[in-house]
Amino acid sequence: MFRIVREAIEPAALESAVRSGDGGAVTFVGIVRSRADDGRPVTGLSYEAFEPMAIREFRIIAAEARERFGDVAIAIVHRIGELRVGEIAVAVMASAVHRGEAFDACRYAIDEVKRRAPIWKEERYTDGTASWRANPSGDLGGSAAGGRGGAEHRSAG
Amino acid sequence: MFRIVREAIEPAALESAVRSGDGGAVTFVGIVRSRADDGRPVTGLSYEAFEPMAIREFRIIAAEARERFGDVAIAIVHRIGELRVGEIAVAVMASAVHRGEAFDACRYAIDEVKRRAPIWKEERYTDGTASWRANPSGDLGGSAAGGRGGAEHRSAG
Amino acid sequence: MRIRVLAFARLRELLGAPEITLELPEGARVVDAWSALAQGCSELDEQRASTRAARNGNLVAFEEPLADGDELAILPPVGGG
Amino acid sequence: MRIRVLAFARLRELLGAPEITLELPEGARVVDAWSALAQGCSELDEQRASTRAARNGNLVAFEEPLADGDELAILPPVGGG
Repeated sequence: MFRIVREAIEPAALESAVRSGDGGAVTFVGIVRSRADDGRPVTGLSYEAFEPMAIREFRIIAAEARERFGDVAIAIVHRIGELRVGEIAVAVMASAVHRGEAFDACRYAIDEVKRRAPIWKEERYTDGTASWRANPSGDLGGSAAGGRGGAEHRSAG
Repeated sequence: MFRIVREAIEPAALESAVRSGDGGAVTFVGIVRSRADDGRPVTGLSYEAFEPMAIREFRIIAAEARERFGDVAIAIVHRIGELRVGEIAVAVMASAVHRGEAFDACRYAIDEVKRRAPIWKEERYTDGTASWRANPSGDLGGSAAGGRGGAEHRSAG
Repeated sequence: MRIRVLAFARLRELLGAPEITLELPEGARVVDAWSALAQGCSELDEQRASTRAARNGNLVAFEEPLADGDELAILPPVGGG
Repeated sequence: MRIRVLAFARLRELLGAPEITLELPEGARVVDAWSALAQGCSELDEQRASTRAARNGNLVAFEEPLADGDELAILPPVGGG
Protein backbone atom coordinates (compact mmCIF):
# COMPACT_ATOMS: atom_id res chain seq x y z
CA MET A 1 0.00 0.00 0.00
CA PHE A 2 1.69 3.17 -1.28
CA ARG A 3 -0.64 6.16 -1.32
CA ILE A 4 -1.03 9.89 -1.31
CA VAL A 5 -4.42 10.72 0.24
CA ARG A 6 -6.47 13.84 0.89
CA GLU A 7 -8.56 12.52 3.77
CA ALA A 8 -7.63 11.54 7.34
CA ILE A 9 -5.19 8.63 7.66
CA GLU A 10 -6.36 5.64 9.72
CA PRO A 11 -3.17 3.81 10.78
CA ALA A 12 -5.16 0.59 11.22
CA ALA A 13 -5.71 0.54 7.45
CA LEU A 14 -1.99 -0.12 6.95
CA GLU A 15 -2.29 -3.39 8.87
CA SER A 16 -3.82 -4.94 5.76
CA ALA A 17 -0.25 -5.06 4.37
CA VAL A 18 0.87 -7.43 7.18
CA ARG A 19 1.37 -10.98 5.85
CA SER A 20 0.13 -14.13 7.55
CA GLY A 21 3.61 -15.27 8.59
CA ASP A 22 4.63 -11.97 10.17
CA GLY A 23 5.17 -11.89 13.93
CA GLY A 24 5.80 -8.19 14.41
CA ALA A 25 4.56 -4.96 12.85
CA VAL A 26 5.95 -1.49 13.55
CA THR A 27 3.92 1.57 12.58
CA PHE A 28 5.20 5.12 12.63
CA VAL A 29 2.79 8.04 12.46
CA GLY A 30 3.92 11.63 12.02
CA ILE A 31 1.61 14.11 13.73
CA VAL A 32 1.21 17.86 13.11
CA ARG A 33 2.80 19.60 16.10
CA SER A 34 1.49 22.75 17.73
CA ARG A 35 4.88 24.45 17.45
CA ALA A 36 7.46 24.84 14.71
CA ASP A 37 11.05 23.77 15.37
CA ASP A 38 11.85 27.39 16.19
CA GLY A 39 9.03 27.49 18.76
CA ARG A 40 6.52 29.55 16.78
CA PRO A 41 2.92 28.45 17.42
CA VAL A 42 1.40 26.75 14.41
CA THR A 43 -2.28 26.52 13.46
CA GLY A 44 -1.72 23.84 10.84
CA LEU A 45 0.25 22.68 7.83
CA SER A 46 -0.44 22.55 4.13
CA TYR A 47 1.18 19.68 2.20
CA GLU A 48 1.55 19.27 -1.53
CA ALA A 49 3.14 16.44 -3.52
CA PHE A 50 4.33 15.53 -6.99
CA GLU A 51 2.08 12.52 -6.73
CA PRO A 52 3.23 9.99 -9.34
CA MET A 53 6.88 10.55 -8.45
CA ALA A 54 6.13 10.40 -4.71
CA ILE A 55 4.36 7.07 -5.04
CA ARG A 56 7.15 5.69 -7.17
CA GLU A 57 9.64 6.87 -4.56
CA PHE A 58 7.64 5.08 -1.83
CA ARG A 59 7.94 1.84 -3.84
CA ILE A 60 11.67 2.31 -4.36
CA ILE A 61 12.21 2.98 -0.66
CA ALA A 62 10.28 -0.19 0.22
CA ALA A 63 12.38 -2.22 -2.25
CA GLU A 64 15.56 -0.80 -0.72
CA ALA A 65 14.33 -1.73 2.76
CA ARG A 66 13.79 -5.31 1.61
CA GLU A 67 17.32 -5.39 0.18
CA ARG A 68 18.76 -4.10 3.43
CA PHE A 69 16.64 -5.83 6.05
CA GLY A 70 15.32 -8.93 4.34
CA ASP A 71 11.78 -10.13 3.93
CA VAL A 72 9.70 -7.19 5.21
CA ALA A 73 6.29 -5.91 4.09
CA ILE A 74 5.98 -2.12 3.92
CA ALA A 75 3.11 0.34 3.55
CA ILE A 76 3.51 4.12 3.20
CA VAL A 77 0.63 6.61 3.17
CA HIS A 78 1.08 10.40 3.13
CA ARG A 79 -1.69 12.94 3.38
CA ILE A 80 -1.72 16.21 1.43
CA GLY A 81 -3.87 19.35 1.67
CA GLU A 82 -4.68 21.31 4.81
CA LEU A 83 -3.93 19.59 8.12
CA ARG A 84 -4.69 20.79 11.62
CA VAL A 85 -2.55 20.36 14.72
CA GLY A 86 -2.81 16.77 16.00
CA GLU A 87 -3.71 15.24 12.65
CA ILE A 88 -1.62 12.48 11.07
CA ALA A 89 0.48 13.59 8.10
CA VAL A 90 2.19 10.30 7.33
CA ALA A 91 2.01 6.65 8.36
CA VAL A 92 4.65 3.99 7.65
CA MET A 93 4.16 0.33 8.54
CA ALA A 94 6.78 -2.42 8.34
CA SER A 95 6.17 -6.04 9.30
CA ALA A 96 8.39 -9.08 9.35
CA VAL A 97 8.74 -12.49 10.93
CA HIS A 98 10.80 -10.94 13.74
CA ARG A 99 10.60 -7.49 15.28
CA GLY A 100 14.19 -6.36 14.67
CA GLU A 101 13.77 -6.23 10.90
CA ALA A 102 10.38 -4.53 11.27
CA PHE A 103 11.82 -1.75 13.46
CA ASP A 104 14.82 -1.24 11.18
CA ALA A 105 12.74 -1.18 8.00
CA CYS A 106 10.15 1.22 9.43
CA ARG A 107 12.85 3.60 10.61
CA TYR A 108 14.64 3.44 7.27
CA ALA A 109 11.45 4.06 5.33
CA ILE A 110 10.34 7.17 7.25
CA ASP A 111 13.87 8.60 7.20
CA GLU A 112 14.03 8.15 3.41
CA VAL A 113 10.50 9.52 2.87
CA LYS A 114 11.54 12.69 4.68
CA ARG A 115 14.78 12.88 2.73
CA ARG A 116 13.61 12.34 -0.81
CA ALA A 117 9.89 11.93 -1.41
CA PRO A 118 8.73 14.93 -3.50
CA ILE A 119 6.39 16.32 -0.83
CA TRP A 120 6.42 19.85 0.59
CA LYS A 121 4.89 21.48 3.62
CA GLU A 122 3.96 25.04 4.42
CA GLU A 123 3.69 25.96 8.08
CA ARG A 124 0.83 28.29 8.97
CA TYR A 125 1.42 30.42 12.05
CA THR A 126 -1.00 31.96 14.49
CA ASP A 127 0.05 35.45 13.36
CA GLY A 128 -1.32 34.77 9.87
CA THR A 129 2.02 34.27 8.15
CA ALA A 130 3.21 31.05 6.54
CA SER A 131 6.44 29.58 5.27
CA TRP A 132 7.60 26.55 3.31
CA ARG A 133 9.73 24.28 5.48
CA ALA A 134 12.21 21.77 4.16
CA ASN A 135 13.43 18.86 6.25
CA PRO A 136 17.06 19.08 7.41
CA SER A 137 17.68 15.98 5.29
CA GLY A 138 15.31 17.03 2.50
CA ASP A 139 17.74 17.37 -0.41
CA LEU A 140 15.94 14.74 -2.53
CA GLY A 141 18.79 12.29 -2.12
CA GLY A 142 21.84 14.33 -3.01
CA SER A 143 22.62 17.70 -4.53
CA ALA A 144 22.53 18.04 -8.30
CA ALA A 145 23.39 21.70 -8.19
CA GLY A 146 24.40 22.14 -4.57
CA GLY A 147 21.25 21.05 -2.69
CA ARG A 148 20.69 22.37 0.78
CA GLY A 149 18.08 21.35 3.36
CA GLY A 150 16.41 23.02 6.30
CA ALA A 151 16.05 26.34 4.55
CA GLU A 152 13.09 28.59 5.12
CA HIS A 153 11.36 30.23 2.21
CA ARG A 154 8.91 32.74 3.58
CA SER A 155 5.85 33.06 1.43
CA ALA A 156 3.37 35.88 1.08
CA GLY A 157 1.50 35.04 4.30
CA MET B 1 -1.94 3.05 29.67
CA PHE B 2 -0.49 -0.16 31.13
CA ARG B 3 -2.85 -3.10 30.89
CA ILE B 4 -3.32 -6.83 30.80
CA VAL B 5 -6.49 -7.57 28.81
CA ARG B 6 -8.48 -10.67 27.88
CA GLU B 7 -10.14 -9.30 24.76
CA ALA B 8 -8.75 -8.33 21.34
CA ILE B 9 -6.24 -5.45 21.36
CA GLU B 10 -7.06 -2.45 19.19
CA PRO B 11 -3.72 -0.69 18.55
CA ALA B 12 -5.58 2.57 17.85
CA ALA B 13 -6.61 2.64 21.51
CA LEU B 14 -2.98 3.22 22.51
CA GLU B 15 -2.95 6.50 20.57
CA SER B 16 -4.85 8.08 23.45
CA ALA B 17 -1.50 8.14 25.29
CA VAL B 18 0.03 10.47 22.66
CA ARG B 19 0.43 14.01 24.03
CA SER B 20 -0.51 17.20 22.20
CA GLY B 21 3.08 18.27 21.61
CA ASP B 22 4.24 14.93 20.18
CA GLY B 23 5.26 14.85 16.53
CA GLY B 24 5.87 11.12 16.13
CA ALA B 25 4.39 7.92 17.52
CA VAL B 26 5.79 4.42 17.01
CA THR B 27 3.58 1.41 17.70
CA PHE B 28 4.79 -2.19 17.81
CA VAL B 29 2.32 -5.05 17.66
CA GLY B 30 3.31 -8.65 18.23
CA ILE B 31 1.20 -11.08 16.23
CA VAL B 32 0.65 -14.82 16.78
CA ARG B 33 2.58 -16.60 14.01
CA SER B 34 1.43 -19.70 12.21
CA ARG B 35 4.74 -21.46 12.90
CA ALA B 36 6.92 -21.90 15.97
CA ASP B 37 10.58 -20.92 15.79
CA ASP B 38 11.41 -24.56 15.06
CA GLY B 39 8.95 -24.58 12.16
CA ARG B 40 6.17 -26.60 13.78
CA PRO B 41 2.72 -25.44 12.66
CA VAL B 42 0.83 -23.69 15.46
CA THR B 43 -2.92 -23.39 15.93
CA GLY B 44 -2.68 -20.73 18.60
CA LEU B 45 -1.09 -19.61 21.86
CA SER B 46 -2.24 -19.48 25.43
CA TYR B 47 -0.85 -16.66 27.57
CA GLU B 48 -0.96 -16.23 31.32
CA ALA B 49 0.42 -13.45 33.50
CA PHE B 50 1.16 -12.58 37.10
CA GLU B 51 -0.98 -9.53 36.55
CA PRO B 52 -0.14 -7.02 39.31
CA MET B 53 3.58 -7.65 38.90
CA ALA B 54 3.34 -7.47 35.09
CA ILE B 55 1.61 -4.11 35.19
CA ARG B 56 4.13 -2.79 37.69
CA GLU B 57 6.91 -4.03 35.41
CA PHE B 58 5.32 -2.19 32.46
CA ARG B 59 5.41 1.03 34.49
CA ILE B 60 9.04 0.50 35.52
CA ILE B 61 10.05 -0.20 31.89
CA ALA B 62 8.31 3.03 30.78
CA ALA B 63 10.10 5.02 33.50
CA GLU B 64 13.43 3.55 32.41
CA ALA B 65 12.68 4.49 28.78
CA ARG B 66 12.07 8.08 29.88
CA GLU B 67 15.38 8.10 31.76
CA ARG B 68 17.21 6.78 28.71
CA PHE B 69 15.48 8.54 25.83
CA GLY B 70 14.01 11.68 27.36
CA ASP B 71 10.46 12.94 27.32
CA VAL B 72 8.51 10.05 25.78
CA ALA B 73 4.97 8.84 26.44
CA ILE B 74 4.56 5.06 26.56
CA ALA B 75 1.63 2.65 26.55
CA ILE B 76 1.90 -1.14 26.94
CA VAL B 77 -1.01 -3.58 26.58
CA HIS B 78 -0.63 -7.37 26.67
CA ARG B 79 -3.40 -9.85 26.04
CA ILE B 80 -3.76 -13.14 27.95
CA GLY B 81 -5.91 -16.22 27.44
CA GLU B 82 -6.35 -18.16 24.20
CA LEU B 83 -5.14 -16.45 21.02
CA ARG B 84 -5.45 -17.64 17.46
CA VAL B 85 -2.91 -17.24 14.66
CA GLY B 86 -2.94 -13.66 13.36
CA GLU B 87 -4.24 -12.11 16.59
CA ILE B 88 -2.32 -9.39 18.44
CA ALA B 89 -0.65 -10.55 21.65
CA VAL B 90 1.01 -7.28 22.66
CA ALA B 91 1.03 -3.63 21.62
CA VAL B 92 3.62 -1.03 22.68
CA MET B 93 3.31 2.64 21.74
CA ALA B 94 5.94 5.34 22.28
CA SER B 95 5.53 8.96 21.26
CA ALA B 96 7.80 11.98 21.50
CA VAL B 97 8.42 15.38 19.97
CA HIS B 98 10.81 13.78 17.46
CA ARG B 99 10.73 10.33 15.91
CA GLY B 100 14.18 9.12 16.97
CA GLU B 101 13.27 8.99 20.65
CA ALA B 102 9.92 7.37 19.85
CA PHE B 103 11.59 4.57 17.86
CA ASP B 104 14.25 3.99 20.51
CA ALA B 105 11.77 3.98 23.40
CA CYS B 106 9.34 1.62 21.63
CA ARG B 107 12.12 -0.81 20.82
CA TYR B 108 13.47 -0.68 24.36
CA ALA B 109 10.04 -1.24 25.87
CA ILE B 110 9.13 -4.33 23.81
CA ASP B 111 12.61 -5.82 24.32
CA GLU B 112 12.28 -5.38 28.10
CA VAL B 113 8.69 -6.68 28.17
CA LYS B 114 9.91 -9.87 26.51
CA ARG B 115 12.84 -10.12 28.86
CA ARG B 116 11.23 -9.57 32.22
CA ALA B 117 7.46 -9.09 32.31
CA PRO B 118 5.98 -12.07 34.22
CA ILE B 119 3.99 -13.41 31.26
CA TRP B 120 4.13 -16.93 29.85
CA LYS B 121 2.99 -18.53 26.64
CA GLU B 122 2.11 -22.06 25.70
CA GLU B 123 2.29 -22.98 22.03
CA ARG B 124 -0.48 -25.26 20.76
CA TYR B 125 0.47 -27.38 17.79
CA THR B 126 -1.64 -28.85 15.03
CA ASP B 127 -0.82 -32.38 16.28
CA GLY B 128 -2.63 -31.66 19.56
CA THR B 129 0.48 -31.25 21.71
CA ALA B 130 1.51 -28.05 23.47
CA SER B 131 4.58 -26.65 25.16
CA TRP B 132 5.53 -23.65 27.27
CA ARG B 133 7.97 -21.44 25.41
CA ALA B 134 10.30 -18.97 27.05
CA ASN B 135 11.84 -16.09 25.16
CA PRO B 136 15.59 -16.37 24.47
CA SER B 137 15.99 -13.28 26.68
CA GLY B 138 13.26 -14.28 29.15
CA ASP B 139 15.27 -14.67 32.33
CA LEU B 140 13.27 -12.02 34.22
CA GLY B 141 16.17 -9.62 34.19
CA GLY B 142 19.06 -11.75 35.43
CA SER B 143 19.55 -15.11 37.04
CA ALA B 144 19.00 -15.49 40.76
CA ALA B 145 19.81 -19.16 40.67
CA GLY B 146 21.21 -19.60 37.20
CA GLY B 147 18.39 -18.44 34.93
CA ARG B 148 18.23 -19.81 31.43
CA GLY B 149 16.01 -18.74 28.55
CA GLY B 150 14.68 -20.33 25.41
CA ALA B 151 14.05 -23.67 27.07
CA GLU B 152 11.16 -25.83 26.12
CA HIS B 153 8.98 -27.46 28.75
CA ARG B 154 6.69 -29.91 27.07
CA SER B 155 3.39 -30.18 28.83
CA ALA B 156 0.82 -32.93 28.84
CA GLY B 157 -0.65 -32.00 25.45
CA MET C 1 4.35 -19.12 59.80
CA ARG C 2 1.98 -19.39 56.88
CA ILE C 3 2.75 -18.19 53.36
CA ARG C 4 0.77 -18.18 50.15
CA VAL C 5 2.53 -19.61 47.08
CA LEU C 6 1.54 -18.59 43.54
CA ALA C 7 2.83 -20.73 40.66
CA PHE C 8 2.69 -19.99 36.95
CA ALA C 9 2.84 -21.77 33.62
CA ARG C 10 4.88 -25.00 33.72
CA LEU C 11 5.49 -24.63 37.47
CA ARG C 12 1.75 -24.31 38.06
CA GLU C 13 1.18 -27.53 36.12
CA LEU C 14 3.90 -29.42 38.03
CA LEU C 15 2.56 -28.15 41.36
CA GLY C 16 -0.96 -29.11 40.32
CA ALA C 17 -2.49 -25.84 41.49
CA PRO C 18 -2.09 -22.11 40.81
CA GLU C 19 -1.98 -21.30 44.51
CA ILE C 20 -1.24 -23.25 47.67
CA THR C 21 -0.67 -22.37 51.32
CA LEU C 22 2.48 -23.54 53.10
CA GLU C 23 3.19 -23.83 56.82
CA LEU C 24 6.89 -23.17 57.47
CA PRO C 25 8.97 -22.89 60.64
CA GLU C 26 10.01 -19.43 61.86
CA GLY C 27 13.16 -18.24 60.10
CA ALA C 28 12.33 -20.05 56.86
CA ARG C 29 13.75 -18.67 53.63
CA VAL C 30 12.58 -18.88 50.02
CA VAL C 31 14.77 -21.94 49.54
CA ASP C 32 12.92 -23.72 52.35
CA ALA C 33 9.59 -23.00 50.73
CA TRP C 34 10.98 -24.38 47.47
CA SER C 35 12.17 -27.54 49.18
CA ALA C 36 8.76 -28.05 50.75
CA LEU C 37 7.09 -27.66 47.36
CA ALA C 38 9.59 -29.85 45.50
CA GLN C 39 9.51 -32.64 48.05
CA GLY C 40 8.36 -35.70 46.20
CA CYS C 41 8.22 -33.92 42.86
CA SER C 42 11.56 -34.32 41.13
CA GLU C 43 10.20 -32.76 37.95
CA LEU C 44 9.50 -29.55 39.86
CA ASP C 45 12.89 -29.64 41.55
CA GLU C 46 14.58 -29.89 38.15
CA GLN C 47 13.21 -26.43 37.35
CA ARG C 48 15.04 -24.84 40.28
CA ALA C 49 17.93 -23.42 38.23
CA SER C 50 15.63 -21.52 35.88
CA THR C 51 13.07 -20.42 38.50
CA ARG C 52 12.94 -16.90 39.95
CA ALA C 53 11.13 -16.01 43.15
CA ALA C 54 9.08 -12.89 43.90
CA ARG C 55 8.26 -12.07 47.50
CA ASN C 56 5.23 -9.81 47.73
CA GLY C 57 5.73 -8.84 44.09
CA ASN C 58 9.48 -8.16 44.23
CA LEU C 59 12.13 -10.44 42.77
CA VAL C 60 14.32 -11.85 45.55
CA ALA C 61 17.14 -14.34 45.93
CA PHE C 62 16.41 -17.82 47.22
CA GLU C 63 18.24 -16.87 50.43
CA GLU C 64 15.65 -14.17 51.19
CA PRO C 65 13.94 -14.69 54.59
CA LEU C 66 10.16 -15.08 54.62
CA ALA C 67 7.62 -13.72 57.07
CA ASP C 68 4.16 -14.80 58.12
CA GLY C 69 1.55 -13.70 55.57
CA ASP C 70 3.99 -13.41 52.68
CA GLU C 71 2.98 -14.05 49.10
CA LEU C 72 5.69 -16.03 47.32
CA ALA C 73 5.44 -16.30 43.51
CA ILE C 74 7.55 -18.88 41.67
CA LEU C 75 8.27 -17.77 38.12
CA PRO C 76 9.65 -19.84 35.25
CA PRO C 77 11.47 -18.12 32.34
CA VAL C 78 9.04 -15.69 30.72
CA GLY C 79 7.65 -15.72 27.19
CA GLY C 80 5.55 -12.59 26.80
CA GLY C 81 5.25 -10.62 23.60
CA MET D 1 10.64 21.91 -29.08
CA ARG D 2 7.90 22.25 -26.51
CA ILE D 3 8.18 21.04 -22.90
CA ARG D 4 5.79 21.10 -19.99
CA VAL D 5 7.15 22.49 -16.71
CA LEU D 6 5.69 21.50 -13.32
CA ALA D 7 6.62 23.64 -10.32
CA PHE D 8 5.98 22.90 -6.66
CA ALA D 9 5.74 24.71 -3.34
CA ARG D 10 7.84 27.89 -3.17
CA LEU D 11 8.93 27.49 -6.81
CA ARG D 12 5.28 27.25 -7.89
CA GLU D 13 4.54 30.49 -6.05
CA LEU D 14 7.51 32.30 -7.58
CA LEU D 15 6.61 31.04 -11.04
CA GLY D 16 3.01 32.10 -10.50
CA ALA D 17 1.56 28.84 -11.85
CA PRO D 18 1.80 25.09 -11.10
CA GLU D 19 2.38 24.30 -14.77
CA ILE D 20 3.57 26.22 -17.82
CA THR D 21 4.61 25.29 -21.34
CA LEU D 22 7.98 26.41 -22.70
CA GLU D 23 9.18 26.66 -26.30
CA LEU D 24 12.90 25.92 -26.44
CA PRO D 25 15.39 25.59 -29.32
CA GLU D 26 16.50 22.10 -30.37
CA GLY D 27 19.38 20.84 -28.21
CA ALA D 28 18.15 22.68 -25.11
CA ARG D 29 19.11 21.30 -21.73
CA VAL D 30 17.48 21.55 -18.29
CA VAL D 31 19.66 24.56 -17.54
CA ASP D 32 18.23 26.36 -20.58
CA ALA D 33 14.69 25.71 -19.39
CA TRP D 34 15.66 27.09 -16.00
CA SER D 35 17.16 30.22 -17.56
CA ALA D 36 13.98 30.78 -19.55
CA LEU D 37 11.88 30.43 -16.39
CA ALA D 38 14.16 32.57 -14.23
CA GLN D 39 14.49 35.36 -16.79
CA GLY D 40 13.17 38.47 -15.13
CA CYS D 41 12.55 36.71 -11.81
CA SER D 42 15.63 37.05 -9.65
CA GLU D 43 13.83 35.52 -6.68
CA LEU D 44 13.33 32.31 -8.65
CA ASP D 45 16.90 32.34 -9.90
CA GLU D 46 18.14 32.57 -6.29
CA GLN D 47 16.60 29.14 -5.68
CA ARG D 48 18.76 27.50 -8.33
CA ALA D 49 21.33 26.02 -5.93
CA SER D 50 18.70 24.18 -3.90
CA THR D 51 16.51 23.13 -6.82
CA ARG D 52 16.46 19.60 -8.27
CA ALA D 53 15.08 18.75 -11.68
CA ALA D 54 13.08 15.67 -12.66
CA ARG D 55 12.72 14.84 -16.38
CA ASN D 56 9.70 12.63 -16.99
CA GLY D 57 9.70 11.68 -13.33
CA ASN D 58 13.43 10.92 -12.96
CA LEU D 59 15.91 13.15 -11.17
CA VAL D 60 18.47 14.50 -13.64
CA ALA D 61 21.37 16.92 -13.65
CA PHE D 62 20.89 20.43 -15.02
CA GLU D 63 23.11 19.44 -17.96
CA GLU D 64 20.59 16.77 -19.07
CA PRO D 65 19.35 17.31 -22.65
CA LEU D 66 15.62 17.79 -23.16
CA ALA D 67 13.39 16.45 -25.93
CA ASP D 68 10.12 17.60 -27.43
CA GLY D 69 7.17 16.58 -25.24
CA ASP D 70 9.22 16.23 -22.04
CA GLU D 71 7.76 16.92 -18.64
CA LEU D 72 10.24 18.84 -16.51
CA ALA D 73 9.50 19.14 -12.79
CA ILE D 74 11.39 21.67 -10.70
CA LEU D 75 11.62 20.58 -7.09
CA PRO D 76 12.65 22.63 -4.07
CA PRO D 77 14.04 20.88 -0.94
CA VAL D 78 11.38 18.52 0.37
CA GLY D 79 9.51 18.59 3.67
CA GLY D 80 7.32 15.52 3.81
CA GLY D 81 6.58 13.58 6.97
